[in-house]
Amino acid sequence: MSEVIATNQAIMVVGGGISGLTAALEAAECGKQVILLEKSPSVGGRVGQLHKYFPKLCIPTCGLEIQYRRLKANKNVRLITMAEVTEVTGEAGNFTVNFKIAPRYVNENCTACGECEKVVVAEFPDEFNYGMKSRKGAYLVSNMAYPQRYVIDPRIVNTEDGEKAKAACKYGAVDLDMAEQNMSLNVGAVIWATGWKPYDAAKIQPYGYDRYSNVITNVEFERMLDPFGPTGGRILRPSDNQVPKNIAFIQCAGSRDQNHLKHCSRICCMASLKHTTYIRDQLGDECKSSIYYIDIRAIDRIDDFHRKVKEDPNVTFIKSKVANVVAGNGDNVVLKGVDTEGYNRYANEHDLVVLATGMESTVPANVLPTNISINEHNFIDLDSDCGIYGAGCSSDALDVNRAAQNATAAVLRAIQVVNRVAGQEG
Amino acid sequence: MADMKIGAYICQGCGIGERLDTAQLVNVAKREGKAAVAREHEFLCNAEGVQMIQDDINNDGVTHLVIAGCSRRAKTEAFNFEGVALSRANLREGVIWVRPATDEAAETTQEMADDYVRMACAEAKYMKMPSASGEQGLVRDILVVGGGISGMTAALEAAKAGYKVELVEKTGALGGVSAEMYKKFPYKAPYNVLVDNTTNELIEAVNANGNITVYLNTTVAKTDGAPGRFEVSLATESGSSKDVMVGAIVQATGFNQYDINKLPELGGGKSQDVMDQLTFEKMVKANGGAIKKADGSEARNVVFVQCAGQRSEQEGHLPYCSGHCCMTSIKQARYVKDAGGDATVIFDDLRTPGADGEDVYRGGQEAGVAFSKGKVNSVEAGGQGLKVNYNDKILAEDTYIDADIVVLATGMLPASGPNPYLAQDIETAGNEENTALVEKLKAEQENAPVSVLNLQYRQGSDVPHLKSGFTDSHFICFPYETRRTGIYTAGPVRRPMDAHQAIEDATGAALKAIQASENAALGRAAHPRSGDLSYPTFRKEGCTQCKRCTVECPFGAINEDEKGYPVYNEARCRRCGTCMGACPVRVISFENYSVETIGQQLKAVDMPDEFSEKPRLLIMACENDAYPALDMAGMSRQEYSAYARIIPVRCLGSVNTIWITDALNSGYDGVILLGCQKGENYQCHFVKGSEIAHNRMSKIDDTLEQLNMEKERVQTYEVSIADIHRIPQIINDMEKLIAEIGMSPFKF
Amino acid sequence: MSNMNQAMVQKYRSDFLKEVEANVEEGHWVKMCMQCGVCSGSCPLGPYWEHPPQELFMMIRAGKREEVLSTESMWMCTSCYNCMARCPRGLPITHIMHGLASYAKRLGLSPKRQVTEQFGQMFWDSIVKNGRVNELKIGVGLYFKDGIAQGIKNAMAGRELGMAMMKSKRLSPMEYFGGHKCKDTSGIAKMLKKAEEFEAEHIAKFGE
Amino acid sequence: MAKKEFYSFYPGCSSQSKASADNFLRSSNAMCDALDIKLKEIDDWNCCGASIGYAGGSEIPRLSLSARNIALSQQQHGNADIVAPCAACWISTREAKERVEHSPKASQGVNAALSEIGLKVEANAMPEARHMVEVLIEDIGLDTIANGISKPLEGIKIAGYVGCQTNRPFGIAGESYENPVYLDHMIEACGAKAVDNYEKKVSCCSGALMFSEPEKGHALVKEIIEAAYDGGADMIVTPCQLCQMNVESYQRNINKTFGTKFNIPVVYYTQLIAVAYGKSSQEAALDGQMIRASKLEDIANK
Repeated sequence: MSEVIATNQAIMVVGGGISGLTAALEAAECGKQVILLEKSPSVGGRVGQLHKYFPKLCIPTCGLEIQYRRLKANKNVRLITMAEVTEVTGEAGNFTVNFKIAPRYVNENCTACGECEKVVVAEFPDEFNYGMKSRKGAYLVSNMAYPQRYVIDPRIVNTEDGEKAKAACKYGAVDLDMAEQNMSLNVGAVIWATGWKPYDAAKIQPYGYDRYSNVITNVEFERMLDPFGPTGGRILRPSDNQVPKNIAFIQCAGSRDQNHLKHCSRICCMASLKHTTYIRDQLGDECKSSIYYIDIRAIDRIDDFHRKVKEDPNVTFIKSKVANVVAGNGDNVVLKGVDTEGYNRYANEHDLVVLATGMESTVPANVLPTNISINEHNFIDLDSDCGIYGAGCSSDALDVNRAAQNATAAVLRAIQVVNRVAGQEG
Repeated sequence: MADMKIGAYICQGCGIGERLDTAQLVNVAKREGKAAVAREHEFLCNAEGVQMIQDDINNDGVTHLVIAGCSRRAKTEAFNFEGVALSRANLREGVIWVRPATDEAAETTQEMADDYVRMACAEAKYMKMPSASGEQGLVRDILVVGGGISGMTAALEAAKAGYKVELVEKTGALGGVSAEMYKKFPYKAPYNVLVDNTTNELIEAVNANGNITVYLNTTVAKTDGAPGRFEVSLATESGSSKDVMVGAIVQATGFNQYDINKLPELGGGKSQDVMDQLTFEKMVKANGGAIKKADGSEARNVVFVQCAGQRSEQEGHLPYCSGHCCMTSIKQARYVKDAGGDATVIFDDLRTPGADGEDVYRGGQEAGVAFSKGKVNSVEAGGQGLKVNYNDKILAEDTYIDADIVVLATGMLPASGPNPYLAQDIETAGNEENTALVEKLKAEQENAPVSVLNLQYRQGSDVPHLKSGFTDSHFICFPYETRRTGIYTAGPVRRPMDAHQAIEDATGAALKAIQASENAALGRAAHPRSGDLSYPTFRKEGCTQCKRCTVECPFGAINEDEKGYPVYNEARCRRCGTCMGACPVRVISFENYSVETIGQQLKAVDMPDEFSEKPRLLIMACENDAYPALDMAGMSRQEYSAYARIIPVRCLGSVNTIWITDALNSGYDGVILLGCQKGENYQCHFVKGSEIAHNRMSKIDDTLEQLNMEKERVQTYEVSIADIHRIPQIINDMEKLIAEIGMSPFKF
Repeated sequence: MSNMNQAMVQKYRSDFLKEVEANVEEGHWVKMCMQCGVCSGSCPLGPYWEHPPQELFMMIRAGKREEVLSTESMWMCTSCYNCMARCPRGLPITHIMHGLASYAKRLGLSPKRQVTEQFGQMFWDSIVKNGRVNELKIGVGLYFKDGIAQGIKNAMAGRELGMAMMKSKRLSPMEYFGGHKCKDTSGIAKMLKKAEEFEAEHIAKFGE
Repeated sequence: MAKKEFYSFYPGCSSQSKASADNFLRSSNAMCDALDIKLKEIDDWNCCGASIGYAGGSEIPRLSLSARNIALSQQQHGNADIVAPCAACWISTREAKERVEHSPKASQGVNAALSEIGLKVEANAMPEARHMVEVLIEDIGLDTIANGISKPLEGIKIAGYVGCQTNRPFGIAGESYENPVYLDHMIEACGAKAVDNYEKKVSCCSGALMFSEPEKGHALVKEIIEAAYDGGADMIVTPCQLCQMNVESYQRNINKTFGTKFNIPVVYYTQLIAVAYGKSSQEAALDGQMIRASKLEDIANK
């Protein structure tokens, strides 16, 4: 980590999730100068919010720890957090990237000692936990936050809390006078890796995410498994914090659906299969799972994971796109539909429903040059010569492994551009 | 080291000053740690504190730093000094944050801090600044083995970045399977159309590129050396041979077709009109789009049977899904529709994932391809046409469909070299008396494919397999993690995939190859200790040629010379230290990580006597998972025993049993090793470290018996970085256990 | 399945889909179904469908012509448009169901004495005759569709309602004589005759 | 959008004097008078074929019916929006319009038929086909309506029953198919209380199948009414003539079959607005209810 000088031989990586981190590090470890922009206060992205990866069921933070070590050790990467790109202009070999940096209200002096958090009273919905729990107005994003620096929520800046936080910091790290900055850097190539967001489940009206508290999304379910998460690592249904006994997973919630996302999000089948193993591990035979699916897409080698889950007597597979979800007894809900393998009509009551919501690309409109082709699914199409390359879920709906692979490929394309520039500049 | 000068800096910030007697820590550093300079500072990581340290380096010639404050994982930007060795004592996450701020606890907490300062000084004393070995090669050319779409892409993408490429193809032409395609799906939206096969343009681009040298009818006869200096002998069919030097290698040997004769129940081998996808593709291409039966007559009805001999545990079948077959069948079914025929795809799950997949599926439907969820029971190839008997899962009935041609969507078989660990696995299976497995592996050995790379490695001729013969990375987040440094596999040899993915994969592999040769040239380690300049050396006079290091190296980095002495190839080495841990005579070490740097730390700990009721627990923690988990335990204020003394290690594989016996001899009451998950789903980033450590520790029991100590005093655990609550528990349980079984008798 | 049916399946396996695409309103959408079943699960009278929409689509692809055209299922459609609103592939299922029913009736394959079909026919006849529907006539007609005796029963049963409606001025006995109708009834009849001719011309011959 | 000078009115068969929705017609007139909405009826309009016409009429004949109405409207009222108060009329007209625009066969066939009576329709040259509710929400605005009421319907709790065809396949812009809220807002705008999350808000009343499959129809309506009672409703309000008819008029039969004691008034939104704007119960056609909406009458008679 150091102050990389931006030149048109440098590479700009936008997005500090698994794809952006991978791209930045792979490029830097080839000796290239890299500027890594991250919109939020910490890098790590969505994977940092996951409990385990399929199919190995290993811990995402394990890989992040390595990435962070590489990042700390590498002088070729300059990380700028809380930075959002507003416009990219220019052409391959010579781009100008304009971005704004939101104030963190905490400077480099921060030691992450946590004194400010202790004194601040105000609480806000915790973004890291999809709002399932609250956090203080002065907070560290997570135990794995990198940079390991606190953030002061803008909403407390001009309040008593803000002053308290400032007073509590012995190291002069709290700086309430920070303001939004606009910056502009010149780079040779851009790797766009802003990733994905979960499709807004409330838009899938038949499933009543906005009407029934026990209808949640797969990313929310994932948070429940974190010992520091909203339920202290326990699988509990929101309405009454009781342990569920009969969980439903609705696949293609917002994917493969022209009323929502037309594309298949690729990961949701495996995610739900993975979730059944969480349930098996934590609740054993006390909880059953049912997966309502159209096609189970456990592609390539991963299929053996699918077969293993199929052998679990607690897991039922129903070939059906659930028609709708209605209120059941108490806080339960009833899933209505037809199992199309032989036409079996069902009205199944479940005490918790997990919507396998899809991946929505976050490639912004009107930020990239007009010659960059963004397809109807809002992914960046590959054009080897254009100098701006989508990586990870900015290029397609990808799982972590494919995202990292794709990001590595994007690096070579970017390096081709900056090496060309270097060649010309000699 | 004559000019060695230790400077110890004790931070008082983050509550350390309030909780600990830092003046005493300064004395400890000076008196016991032999620090030439020792200072306290109320806020060491701020500009002023850092400047203070830098001044001592500049003016007082401090060469070795001891920074006692927060964890080595924190404030790395601030404590980043050029050209000096650095050891950090973790007084924050490791002491005050895991201990209660009570008067009763104050004494033991202070002792904890004292010890960590002693340990850091001891480590610093035995550390040297690593510098790159003089042996690294400087070749940056890339060898690509395989001239299919993956190989050609790897070659061209590397060449476009300015690197020279040697592209080796064993047949007489470039193109591989992708050249056989009649049409393909585009690689960018809109995906639901068929476009012409562009492989020939790729071949032309490869041939036209001045950075690429193409060798046809050529194989790799021998690969020696290491990243940055691979010596490769190329052998042509004609018998001539050529030697090339390359910096790194991309193996893109593709896949082989599954033999449909293994599927007689599906008509495989029963009729020429039952064929696999590639045969169908060639037929359509040959006929310029016309769909013809073997007898030359037009085929009106074509049925595609998905997952033929795939996704099945049945003997002779493939357990995996080949990923591309659904898309391929849809493409081929569209050929049939375009030719005016009828096409039906019988599938179990239609797998067309991602942005392109669903468009392709819809495109097939729009074109009028019929899709039927069903299970094909048999294909009858009697008399006139073919009859496909299947169970229609939607209509829940056994039915059949007549067909002129039946296409079996069979799987991809990786074109890997032989599994280098087969012999070893057979031996272990033999030792475990698992005869069934032995038989299975022996059969595999007999039918082993010919070597692709002919690596002159102590540990075999080719890249290790992961599963089903694929040479994939074992890690989700590191798709290009390889067990043969500088050698990357790409395309279907790595994992079943379609051309679109193969192109992405090959481009990524090319980048990794470039990176490997660039870093080899600088003597830098590859992932996961990227950039590490240290490398293992050994004292030849002490070596007993026992070969443990050469056998146990997870990366096949170490060869043996004719006398059986280890030959290190640092550019292959990943700096895990497994060799160091393996060495029974302790002659292997790294400049900044050695038997001494650890051994002296554990000896530096102040050992209270037997009656003090202050046991000492030595914890050796994997620096990647266990140690961060302990840090986070501190951050979340979990308490654990004040008697614990924690030493981070690069990998449990580097833990030499001497450390354990030394610890026990010097009076430690308990020892805990914290490593990563081992076994089939191993999480150890050095592959076998955790497993090896477990084995070594199982053998240490004898030592314990000799010392007549309880076995429970030494425990080894598989933990993860998420075990933030569990690890403190493990430590506290050990404290309880010691209270039960009593203190060690070996206190001085 | 009997051998005879097997033969039938073979004969029309892909032809029937083509027939539906050519002759059934919005029939060209049938092939786009991915068998998710959301339509079948969304139908208010779902349980009364012998074969729900998604299954009908599969049967069409499987060439089960007689079974599809003679089933009562389509006649269970209340035109609530739930299936259509939810279909992830955007199939206009309601219209396809109407189209299938209409086509089955045209071919004389629809189930005998299907009440909805008879009611719908009366409704249509009323339009053809008057340009507007005559609620009373259709009501009464419906009562008597199964003959006088049954009709009287039905009429008695519906009497209360009838009275209530008259009382609330929402049904006039005078309707039975003349009542609501368009001025240009002859024009409307002509228009509809022409429309039907056009429709008939565009029916491709299949399977006969 | 602002209120148009006038709208080309297509009442539909049920909304004729002495027809099953006579009470709608009258209350609608009262409402339009109160809100100053001018309607010009399409002269000699014909039936839309409704959702049951398919049994006798195939695609082109059915489309021709709506096409004739569109053509007449254009002839008489230029490109003024065609406004239908009946869901079936509305979607038939709108579907016909879209089909003519997108299907060559439809456009060809329909015009062949229309030419018999000297009319024609042209793709992309046809007036908008809108629902009366759209006019209230989009052209007038519920706030405006709320501001103009003189007799807030205080103390009445109403279940807003949207039904099917006013909601699907087109629905009101910006509303959800599963849980549209405009009707609730309309109720609140009139000063009454809407039953929140009325479970059966968009379930089917069985539509035209009430005539041919009465038992099935009764079962569906039973649930709709039950849910209204569960929500504590004094009455049900609906924008749909067929829904109104089916839900109001079969309560006796349902009571017979299921042993229930249903007797809940089912009124039109037009009646709510009319009363809220001070129209008499006569003008609001409350005398047109088979089950009297007494609470509404009390306010009207105040």
